[in-house]
Amino acid sequence: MTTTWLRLIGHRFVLIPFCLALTAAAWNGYVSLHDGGLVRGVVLGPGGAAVAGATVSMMEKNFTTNSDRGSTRTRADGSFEFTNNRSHNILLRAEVAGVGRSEQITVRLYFRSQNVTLDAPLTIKLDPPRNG
Amino acid sequence: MSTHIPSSRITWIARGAASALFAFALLNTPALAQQKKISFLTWNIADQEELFKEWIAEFKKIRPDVDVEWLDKKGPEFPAYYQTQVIAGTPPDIINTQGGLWLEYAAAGGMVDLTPYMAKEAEVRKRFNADYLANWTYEGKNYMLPFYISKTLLFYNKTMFKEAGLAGPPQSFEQMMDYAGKMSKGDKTGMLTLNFDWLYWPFFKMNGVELLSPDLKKATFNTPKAVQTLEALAKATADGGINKISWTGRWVEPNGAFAAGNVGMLHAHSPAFFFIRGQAPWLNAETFGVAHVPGGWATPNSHGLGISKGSKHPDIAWEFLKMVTSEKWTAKFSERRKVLTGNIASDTTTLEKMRKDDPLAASVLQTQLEQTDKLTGNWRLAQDSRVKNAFYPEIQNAVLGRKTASEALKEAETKVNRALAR
Amino acid sequence: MQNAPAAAMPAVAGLAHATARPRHGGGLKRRRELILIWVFLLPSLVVFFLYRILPLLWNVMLSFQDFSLFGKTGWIGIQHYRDMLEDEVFWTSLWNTLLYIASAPVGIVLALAIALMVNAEVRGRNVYRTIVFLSYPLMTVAVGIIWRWMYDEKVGLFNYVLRTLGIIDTPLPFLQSFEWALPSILLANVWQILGFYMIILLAGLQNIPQNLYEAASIDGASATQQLFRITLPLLRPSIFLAFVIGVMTSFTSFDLVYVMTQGGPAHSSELLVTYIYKNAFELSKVDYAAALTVVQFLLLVALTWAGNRISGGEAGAVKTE
Amino acid sequence: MTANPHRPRRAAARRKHHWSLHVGLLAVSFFMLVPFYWVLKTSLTGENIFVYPPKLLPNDPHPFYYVDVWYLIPFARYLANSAIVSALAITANVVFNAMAAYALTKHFRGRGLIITLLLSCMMIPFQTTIVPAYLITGKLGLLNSYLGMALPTFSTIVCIFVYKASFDAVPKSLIDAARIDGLSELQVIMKIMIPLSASAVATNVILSFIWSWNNFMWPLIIVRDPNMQTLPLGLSRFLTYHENTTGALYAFCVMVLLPGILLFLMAQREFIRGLTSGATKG
Repeated sequence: MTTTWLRLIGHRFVLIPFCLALTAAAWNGYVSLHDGGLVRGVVLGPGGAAVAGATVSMMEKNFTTNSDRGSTRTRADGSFEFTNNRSHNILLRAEVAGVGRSEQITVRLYFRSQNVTLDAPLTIKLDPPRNG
Repeated sequence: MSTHIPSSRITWIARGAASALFAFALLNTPALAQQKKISFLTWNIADQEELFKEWIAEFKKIRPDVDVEWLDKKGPEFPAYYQTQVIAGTPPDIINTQGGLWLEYAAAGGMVDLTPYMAKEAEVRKRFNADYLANWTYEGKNYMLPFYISKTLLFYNKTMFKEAGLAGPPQSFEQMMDYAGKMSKGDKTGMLTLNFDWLYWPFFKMNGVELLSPDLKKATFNTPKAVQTLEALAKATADGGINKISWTGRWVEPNGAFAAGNVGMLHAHSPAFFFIRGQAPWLNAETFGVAHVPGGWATPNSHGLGISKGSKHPDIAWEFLKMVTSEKWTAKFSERRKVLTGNIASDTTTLEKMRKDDPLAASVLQTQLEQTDKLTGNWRLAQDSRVKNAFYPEIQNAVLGRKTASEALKEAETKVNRALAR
Repeated sequence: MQNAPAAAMPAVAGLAHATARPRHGGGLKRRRELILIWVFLLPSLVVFFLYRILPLLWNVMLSFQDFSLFGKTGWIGIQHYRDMLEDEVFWTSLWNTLLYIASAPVGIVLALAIALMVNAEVRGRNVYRTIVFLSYPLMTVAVGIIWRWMYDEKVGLFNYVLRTLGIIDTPLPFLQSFEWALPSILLANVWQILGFYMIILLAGLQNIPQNLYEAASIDGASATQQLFRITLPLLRPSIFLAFVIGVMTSFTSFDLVYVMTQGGPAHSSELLVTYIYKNAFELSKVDYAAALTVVQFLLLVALTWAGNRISGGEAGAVKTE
Repeated sequence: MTANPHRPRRAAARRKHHWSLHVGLLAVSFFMLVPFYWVLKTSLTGENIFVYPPKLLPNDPHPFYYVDVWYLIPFARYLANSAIVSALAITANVVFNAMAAYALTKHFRGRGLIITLLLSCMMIPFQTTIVPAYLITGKLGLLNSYLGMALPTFSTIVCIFVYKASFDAVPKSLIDAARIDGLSELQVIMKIMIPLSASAVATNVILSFIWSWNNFMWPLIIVRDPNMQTLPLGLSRFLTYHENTTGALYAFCVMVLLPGILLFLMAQREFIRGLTSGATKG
C-alpha cells in the first residue's frame, strides 16, 4: 500500500509538476521581497564629479509612447532614488537646467518594480553653447 | 447499391434527418434578450486597453445604468466573430472597422444610419474633418464616425536617394519608376507598396485611370493609359525596381524591408511609420523623408465607429460614440497612440504638441491632413470586396509576369463587370 | 437534407461488406455485449453529432438558400452548385487541394523512415524524437511567419544559402511565383507535421509483438526482410491513419496558407478551405461557402472510403492471432 | 519467452546501423531545427529579420522580451485557463476514446457506418462549422465556460484509431485466457488492454493536449469574458500593427510551445518498447 503511494508520488507526472510548482513558489517569494520599486543611481558631471541637484526623470517605456513617471533631484553625493517604479521597462534621463543633459538610458528589469541599482552612472554632457 | 440496406443504416439516416430538423428548429429560435449593457468591438487595437477602461469608467459616470463591455479581434478573425454574433442575435452594439468592410454590412442593412443623429446634434458633425467623415457615406447616409484616420503617403530613404544622386521625392509617375530603377542594385530595391484594401490604387489614379464609371455600374479601367501604367509597374517589378513583396506582402514584410534600410521608397499609410521606427535605428530627419505621391492622390485606410442594426440600445451606443469622439477623449487617444482622430480641434493641438517633442512623427501625421480632397480607392460600393477580389488577382498576374498587362486588364474588366452585375 | 447521409452510402456499403460479420447464438450474452458497445460509443458519438454532424447539416441546408446576414433568406435550390461549375477559382482550389493530398505520402514515407530510426536502439533517440516532434506543437502562425521569411526573395535564408554557395545567381521568388507558392507551402507543412506522423507511427510500432522479430532473426531473416515481412504489414493501420491525417490537414490547414500567401498570388495557392473562408467572411457569401463545404465533404467521404478500401477495410485494422 | 533472445538481435542492430542511423538522424535534426533557431534567436534579440545578409549569430541576446510578454498580456491568468481546458480535454480523450475504440474492436451492425462517419467527420474544417457550433454551444449554455471551450475536442477520431490499432494488436488468446479466469469486460480493459496500450495512451495525452492547447479560433469565438481567455488568444496582442513587437511575438510563441514539449518529454518513455509487452504478447 505505502509502496504504491510512494510509486505514485515518485511518478514523473506527479514529481515534475510538483517541482515546477515549487520553483514558481520560490520565484514568487523572491519577487515579493524585491519589488519595492526602488531605482537607485548616480549622476556624474562631464569631469566625472558627482552632480548635486540634477533633475532625473523616469519614463515608462511602452511600445509606441513613453509615459512620464515623475522626476527626482540628486543628493549632494550625486545619488538619486525613485521609490515608485511600477514598470519592468523604464527610461532614465538626468538634466541640469541650462548646463546639460545625459543620454537617455533604458533600464529593463526581470519583473515589475524590481529594486535595482544602476551599475553605470548617468553622465551629463554639456549643451552646445547657444549664442545670443 | 440501394438494394438491401441493413436496417441499422436506415435508422441512422432517419435519426440524422430528425435531429437535423430538431437542430434547425433550435437554431431559429430568437436569442435571449440581454440586460442593459452595450458592448463595443474594436479592430486589432488591444494595446489601448488602458484607454478603453478609462472610456468605460467615464461613461459609467454619465450613464450609471449601463455597463459597457470591450472586445477586440484582429483583422482575420474580426468578420468571423462579428458575423457569428450577428447570426446569434447578439451583435456588439458598436463596431470599429477598417477599410471597406463597413460597406458590406451597411449595404446589407446591418448598420444604423447615423445621419439623423447628426442632424439632431449638428455640433457632433462639426467636430470632424469633413473629407474623412465623408468616407463613411453610402447612398447619402452616414454610417460611421472617425475613430482614427490615415491615408497613404510616400516614405523615402534619403541616404539611398543621395547615393543614387536624387534630389527629392519624385514629381511624376515616370520619375517615380525611374528613381526606383536607379536605386535598385544588388540587395537594394527602389520601391515598395502596400497592396491590401486598394492601397496601391494611387498609382493608377495619378495616371488618370478611373476604376468605375461615376454611377459605379461598370468598369472603366481598361484604357491604354492603364495598360501603360500596369506595364511600367510590371517592368519595374521584373527589373527589381519594385520589390515583389509589394504585390504579395501584407504588413510586416514591406515595412520590415523598408526598416532594414535597403528600400528607397515605401508607399504606405501613416501607421507604418511607427512600426518602421521601432525597427530602424538609422531613422532620423537626415535619413528619412515623407512626401505625397505625385499628384497628391492617396487611399484612405481609416478606422470608423458605427452601430450595429441589431443593437438593443442604439441611442445609448450613440451617446457612447459622442463621448469617445469628443475633443477630450480623442486628444488622449491621439497622444497615447500617436494617431490623428479626425477631430479637428484635438488633431490641431496634438500636432502642435508633437512638433515639439517628436517633430519627425509630426511631419508624418501632418501629411494626413493635407490634400484630403484627393482621396481615391474608396468607392462607396456594396460589392467592394467582390470587386477587389475580381480585380487584384489579375493585377498580380500582370506585375508578377504571368499575363501581359492588356490581357490581365481585359480579363479583370469582365470579372469586375460580373461582380458588379450580381 | 437527405443529401449528406445519402452521399455517405457508397462508403458505408463498402465498409459494411468488409466488416459487419453478424455472429449468431449466445443471445443474452450477445445482447449485453451490444448494449455495452453502444454505451461505450455514446460519449464520442454525442460530441461528433453536436460539433460535426449538426454543423454539416446546417451547411447542407444553407447551401440551398439565398442567405443574407441581415435581411431575408429564401430557398434557391441548387443555384450555388451551378455557380460552382463556372467558378474557376473553385476548380483551382480543388486542384491545389488534391496536390496537397498528393504530398501527404511524401511526408509519411519520411516520417516512417524517421520513426524506424528513432525506434531502433540508438544512443540519444529520445533527443532525436523530441527534436523531430518539436515543430508540431509550435503555433501555426509562428510556422507561417518564419517560413515566409525563409522563402523571402531578397533576404530569405534559402536564397541566402543558395547564393552564397553559388548554386544560383538570381534569387528565386518562392512565394511570389505562381509555380512555387504552393510547393513552398507544402514543404513548410511537411516540416510541421512530420512530428505528428512520427508519433502515430511510433505508437503503431509499439503494437508489433517483439517475439515476431525474435522468431524471424532466429530463422536468419535479414533486417530488410523483417522490415517488409513484419513491420510494414503490421504497421498498416498506423500508416493508413497517417494518410488520413495527411488528407485531413490538406482540407483543414487554413492558418498556414493564410499566413504565408492568403492563397495568392492570384489564387495559385488557394485551397478549398481558404476559399471557403474567404467566401464566408470576406465576400459575405456564407451560402456559397456552405455549398463549397458540402462538396468538399463529399469529396472527403469518397477519398476516405477509397483509402479505407485500399488499406483493407476496418480502418486498416490487422489481426495478429 | 524472456528478455535474453533480444540480445543477439540488438547487438546486431547496433553493429549494422549505428553510424548510418546517427548520420541520418543528424541530417533530419538539422532540417527540423533551423527554423527553430531563428524563432529562438529573434525572441532573444527582437532584431528585424528583413536585414540582408541575415545575421547567423544573435547579437547581444537578452531575455527581456519574455518579461514583456509576461506583462503585456495577463499571462499567468491565460496560462491557468489553458491548463484547465487542456486538462479537461486530455481526461475526456483518454477515457472516451478508449471506450469508443474498444467498442469498435467488436463486431456489430452499423460498425462500418460509424467508422466511415467518424473518419469523414474529422475532416470537416472547423472554419466552416463556426456559426452552428457557436449556436449549439449557446443552446447548451456553455458560452464563456471552460467546458464549452473543451467540449468540441472531447473525442478525436485520430486518437480513437490509435487506441483501436493498439487494442486490435492485443492477442485474442490473452483476452480469452483472461475471460476463462473470470475477468469481466471492464477488468479485461483495465487489466489487459490499457496496460498493453501504454503508447496509445501516451499518444492520446500528447495529441489531445496539443490540440486543445493551440486551439485558437474556437475560444476566440465563444469567449467574451477577458478572464476566460486562453493563451493563444494572447497572440493578437503581439500582432497589433502599430507597434514593433517582433521580439515579443517570437518570445510568446516559444512560451506557448514549452508546455507541449515538456509533456512530450514526460510521456515519451511510453514509446520505448518495454520487455514486458514483448514478453506478454505471444
